[in-house]
Amino acid sequence: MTTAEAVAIAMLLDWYEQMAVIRGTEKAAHDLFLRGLVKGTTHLAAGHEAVAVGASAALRPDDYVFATYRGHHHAIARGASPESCLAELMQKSTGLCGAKGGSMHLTRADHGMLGSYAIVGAHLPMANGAAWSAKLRGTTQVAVAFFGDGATNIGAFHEALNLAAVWKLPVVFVCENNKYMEYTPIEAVTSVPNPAADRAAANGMPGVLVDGNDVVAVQHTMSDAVERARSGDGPTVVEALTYRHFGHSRTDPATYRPADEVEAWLARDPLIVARQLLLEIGATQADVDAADARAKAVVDAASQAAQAAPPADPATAFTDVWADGGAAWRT
Amino acid sequence: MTTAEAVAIAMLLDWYEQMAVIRGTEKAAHDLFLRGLVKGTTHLAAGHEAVAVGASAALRPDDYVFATYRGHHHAIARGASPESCLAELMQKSTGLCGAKGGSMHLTRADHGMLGSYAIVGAHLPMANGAAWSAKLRGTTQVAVAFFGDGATNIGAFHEALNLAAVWKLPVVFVCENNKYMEYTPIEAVTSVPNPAADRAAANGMPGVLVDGNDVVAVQHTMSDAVERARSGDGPTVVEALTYRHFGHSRTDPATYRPADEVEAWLARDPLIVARQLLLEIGATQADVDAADARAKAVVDAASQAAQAAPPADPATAFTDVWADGGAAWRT
Amino acid sequence: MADLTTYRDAVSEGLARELRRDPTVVLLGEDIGAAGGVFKTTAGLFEEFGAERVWDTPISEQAIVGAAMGAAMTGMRPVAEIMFSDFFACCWDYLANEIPKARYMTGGQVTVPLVVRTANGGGLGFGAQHSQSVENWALTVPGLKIAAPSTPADVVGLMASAVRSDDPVVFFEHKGLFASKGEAAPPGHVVPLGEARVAREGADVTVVALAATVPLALAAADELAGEGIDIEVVDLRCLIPLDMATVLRSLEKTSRLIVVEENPYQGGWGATVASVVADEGFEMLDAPVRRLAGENVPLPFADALEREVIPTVAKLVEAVRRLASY
Amino acid sequence: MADLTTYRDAVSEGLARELRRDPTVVLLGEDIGAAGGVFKTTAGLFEEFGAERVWDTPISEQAIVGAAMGAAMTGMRPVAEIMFSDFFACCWDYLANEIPKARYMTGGQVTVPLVVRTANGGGLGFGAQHSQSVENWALTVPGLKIAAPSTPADVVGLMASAVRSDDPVVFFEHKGLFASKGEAAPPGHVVPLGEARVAREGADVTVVALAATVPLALAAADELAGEGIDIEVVDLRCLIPLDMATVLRSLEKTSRLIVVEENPYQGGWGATVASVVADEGFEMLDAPVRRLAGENVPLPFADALEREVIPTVAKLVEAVRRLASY
Ligand SMILES: Cc1ncc(C[n+]2csc(CCOP(=O)(O)OP(=O)(O)O)c2C)c(N)n1
Ligand SMILES: Cc1ncc(C[n+]2csc(CCOP(=O)(O)OP(=O)(O)O)c2C)c(N)n1
Ligand SMILES: [Mg+2]
Ligand SMILES: [Mg+2]
Repeated sequence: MTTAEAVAIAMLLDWYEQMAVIRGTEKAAHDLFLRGLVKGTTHLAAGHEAVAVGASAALRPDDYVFATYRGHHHAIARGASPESCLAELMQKSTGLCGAKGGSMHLTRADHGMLGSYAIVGAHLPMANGAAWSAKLRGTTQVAVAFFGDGATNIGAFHEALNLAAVWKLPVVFVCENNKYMEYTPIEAVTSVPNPAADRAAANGMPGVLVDGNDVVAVQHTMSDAVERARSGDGPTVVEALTYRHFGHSRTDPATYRPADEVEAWLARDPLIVARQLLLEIGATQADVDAADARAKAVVDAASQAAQAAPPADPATAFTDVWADGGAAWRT
Repeated sequence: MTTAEAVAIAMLLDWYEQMAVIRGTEKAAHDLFLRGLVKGTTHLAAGHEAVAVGASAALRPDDYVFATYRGHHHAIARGASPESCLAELMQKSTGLCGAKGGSMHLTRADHGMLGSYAIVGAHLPMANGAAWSAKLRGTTQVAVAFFGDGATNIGAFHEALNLAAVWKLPVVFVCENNKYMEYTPIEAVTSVPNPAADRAAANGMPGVLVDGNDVVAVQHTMSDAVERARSGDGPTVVEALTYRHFGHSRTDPATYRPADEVEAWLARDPLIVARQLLLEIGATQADVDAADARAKAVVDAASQAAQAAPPADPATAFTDVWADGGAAWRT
Repeated sequence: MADLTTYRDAVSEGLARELRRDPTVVLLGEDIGAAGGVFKTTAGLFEEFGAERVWDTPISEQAIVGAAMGAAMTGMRPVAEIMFSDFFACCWDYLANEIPKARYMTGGQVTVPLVVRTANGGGLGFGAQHSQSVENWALTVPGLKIAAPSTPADVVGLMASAVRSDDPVVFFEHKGLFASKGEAAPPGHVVPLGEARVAREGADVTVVALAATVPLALAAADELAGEGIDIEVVDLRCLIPLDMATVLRSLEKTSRLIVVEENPYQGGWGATVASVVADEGFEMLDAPVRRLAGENVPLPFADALEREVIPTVAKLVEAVRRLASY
Repeated sequence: MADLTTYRDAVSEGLARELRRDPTVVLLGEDIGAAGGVFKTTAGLFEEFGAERVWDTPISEQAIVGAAMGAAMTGMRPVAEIMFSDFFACCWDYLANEIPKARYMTGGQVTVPLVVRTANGGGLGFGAQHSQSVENWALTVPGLKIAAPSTPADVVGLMASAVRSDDPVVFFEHKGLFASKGEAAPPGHVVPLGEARVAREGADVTVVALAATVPLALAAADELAGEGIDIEVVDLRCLIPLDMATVLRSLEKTSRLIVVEENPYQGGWGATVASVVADEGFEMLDAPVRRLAGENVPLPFADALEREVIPTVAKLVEAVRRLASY
């Protein structure tokens, strides 16, 4: 084995393990929900792992990421611990956002993961703003916005793409096309076959399709787009084709999806795809098993710790409105 | 002269006269403003006449039209009298909207001219709604939305195009590209060269460019688009290239436009273009002069009558909030 | 005793009745068709009325409400669903600047008979962007009628009035009430817009409530009755038209008034009610006008935190106690 | 006597001072660059600070405010202009759901130090969609600070506080005041957010005003003084933080209070002020709490009609007269 081959294996193993941690965390969240320990709404990203991990691998630590209510994978890929995520879902004081955000608003600002937003499309203009700021401050940071296929039909999407192109901002717009909005197939409500990529040209930028279940493909495509952004050549739309393993949100059994479609996509589970590739390039089954085991250990410990953590303190309902930490609105 | 030739001349003379009436009305509005008789804001459409008249010629009386704050030409082309328009601007009780709308909101609902809207882009979804309604009611009516180049960068534009395509609505989106938003060249803030036409493909519909100063070209292009809509083949984007003769609004001297650009466009004044064509196809100078004279008479009479009309009655400030005619909000 | 039904089913029942009655009624919104809506409030309608009456849309709130407006101007009676009321912010231009002004600014030429329905309110752990009570947003805009039913029968009765109204109506369905039960609406049930209901008679304190705060006030009433405090609960049902006559009549009896509202205190609808009371009801008042409202903070995710910032029975009981003993 | 300047020039002066002081301050908006803004409130800034500090945008209100938000989260202090406050409706999601909630819902991880400036208010014949006073929209949303200056010096002083604030601030510039004159702000002038100003002392009636209703109240005061009615005018300056202490202190002196506000009565900010007064100030009141507000109708175009529906000096004089003699 050459050094290059060894490095490739190590790198892919690392990505694989990150994906396994995300998958494990999503499964844990689902289990905790079934046990009544997770309330409110959750939108699991199981199936989308390769997008988060592949994209993250193409970014620098100081780059910016903006995600949606389906954002657990992005938070974890950018360094939020599974424990803090699960604690957030379980309304614990150790939650990533102090249990004030919940599943839909995971944020790890000190790692440039600037938030998960629950109004479809709203964060694309924000990503522009972060990219604009980088440009103004003379850094070479890049901003990435992740969003769903459904978000491509909302006005903010169009406004964001146009401004990004006009100002040549270092931003990448990444659509996770999982073929459905909540319960409606995206093709039923969209005027073009590729909801994101087919809109790129209308805003003077390249639009690229990528296999969103292949972490290596995502990393390659994202590297190109990020490089383009970083070197001042402007924004790119990347449309990653993927599929969610669970329903839209915790209450959705997803019966609207044809069984054979589900089956075909489950066969192309990003973890399976990566595992196959690992074995092809020379990793051993033992390597993979060890990664799985490490991931399982992380997730199990995270779940235990999150369960054991104290609940959020009701008094914190009155902190963090203003920069002074408080909530005073009058004299 | 063949009958066909005679008909062509008569038709173009009619269009020419309509354009002359609009131009005369805009000039009258400008004069009345300079004399302090028109208050508030006005956005003159002088220069854009061929778009309104050519489009109107391609429509049936029962079709629907939605326009912007720069909408005098569309109101008049759809049958609003110059007198009622000038009276509206002068806050007279005989105003088209009882002096409650003003220049920006000219409306002639009984002629299918369903309003002028002053929030950029807002009326495109409304035009969809009228087209959808026609479809639901089983009529063959078509809806047309007129808007500026600047409106193509707002979210509602994108949402409207997508929905129109998905629902295959009988609607035509007509951009009057006059190269400027208020004072900023549209090219400075737009990611594609043709702000409207270049966005059509992103929403699965044809986008067509047309010389917006040539009333015949507009009528032809619009006839195609309207026919397409009427026969159930869905929406079209038409981008008409034109130029405004005045500033953006009454207070704008438009000094930001290069002199040679203004000169070139004034030489292609839609009235000049139509006049040349008329003479080419066999109309006489006397025909044209007679049309000019008739238009002048209409506008002069309109201006006199509007000036002589009584002012709006302050009591009407409290009518027309609700369908019962009143404004009661509580018991 | 009449049949019981859920508030959730009452929504689809109310819509179904109007769809059956009037062929110009059409529905549009995200996932409202075969999926029956994310809250199942349009369940069964696609099956009964088909794709020509129940239209699935893209995620395009402006296109949805804008299309409803254009259709309403041209002979239809569209009922648009905005999935969560928070998303009014994505089509606010239509609700604030277009729909309520069209008739007025055209000098009466245009009529916009539409309904915009939406799931409003908190208490379910949906977090800051899916839990707001935004009926006060609608109140800031003259030209919209505003309904917010608290019972299944009122859902049906107010829906009938809303759909038949030639004025635009914003219709708030409270998320926290979907699972609640009440008497089913009798056939042909119509509740006029702008008529408050005295949900419980009482002599000591008037409690003015709306939507989810009505059952909350009734629960407080039971608890307070045990202490000998007898409250009258006024269910406003609508914010516009606002039935101040019923409120002032109640005040005449009780001389004490508190408003209980879920939207934030700052800019809440209760302030408008309180300000009318402090003006026209001044002479009747034996005590300050009070308001129990949402706190002036975003809505937190965790239940324990959310309870801190929205009205609860315990908070209302305590507030009424203090007011009664003033 | 100090130099006089216009309210309009004070806006650009206030922005220029902050642009000079802090390199992280940047402006963005439609036609604000070489054109100097449609109200000329950014005149000269493009010339002084260049295209790297003053950014022209497309007509994309969501992209504008969204970009300001993203930039504010990452080290800049953007000041976004929304040309007319009515257009807040086109980016309301950012003002209602995103900006004011970002800090809270991330548990304090994110700070959004931005200003959204806008031309607010009526009286100029701009019609239903360009004349609204929408400071009450902003008041419905916890998490926004709200400034609305009435004098040139306050424009500069409040702008300084707004730009330096680590909280998001919505800054309402009243269209009707742009041409008005007042003393120029001294160098380094800073007016803290949330401190009301007693614009005129008086003993008989407290008049609570904001922005354009402040000069209106002062004009009424002159007229009323001739009749022996001595009013105290409180200029709130900000709605959030709301300086109720100053209002209640004034009420203590006068025992009578009227709010004069341009936004509509229904859901107007005066209702929140009045409701606090009717609660905490109850014992001080010798008369009903009154409000003179915009009528609950859209804004009509014709001057004669518009005067009917917005507050005027004559209406305030009449209202105070009745209140003083209650
Ligand atoms: C503006 C807005 N409209 C509607 C919703 C409700 N909603 C939440 S998720 C969702 C579907 C989004 O689909 P997509 O963008 O494809 O993302 P996915 O959930 O498939 O990841 C909808 C309609 C919302 N959150 N925001
Ligand atoms: C949403 C919105 N943003 C801004 C404005 C202010 N405004 C009025 S007209 C105009 C320029 C519009 O340009 P364009 O669409 O090209 O139309 P034109 O005036 O050239 O006919 C702007 C920015 C507005 N009315 N609505
Ligand atoms: Mg999707
Ligand atoms: Mg233009």
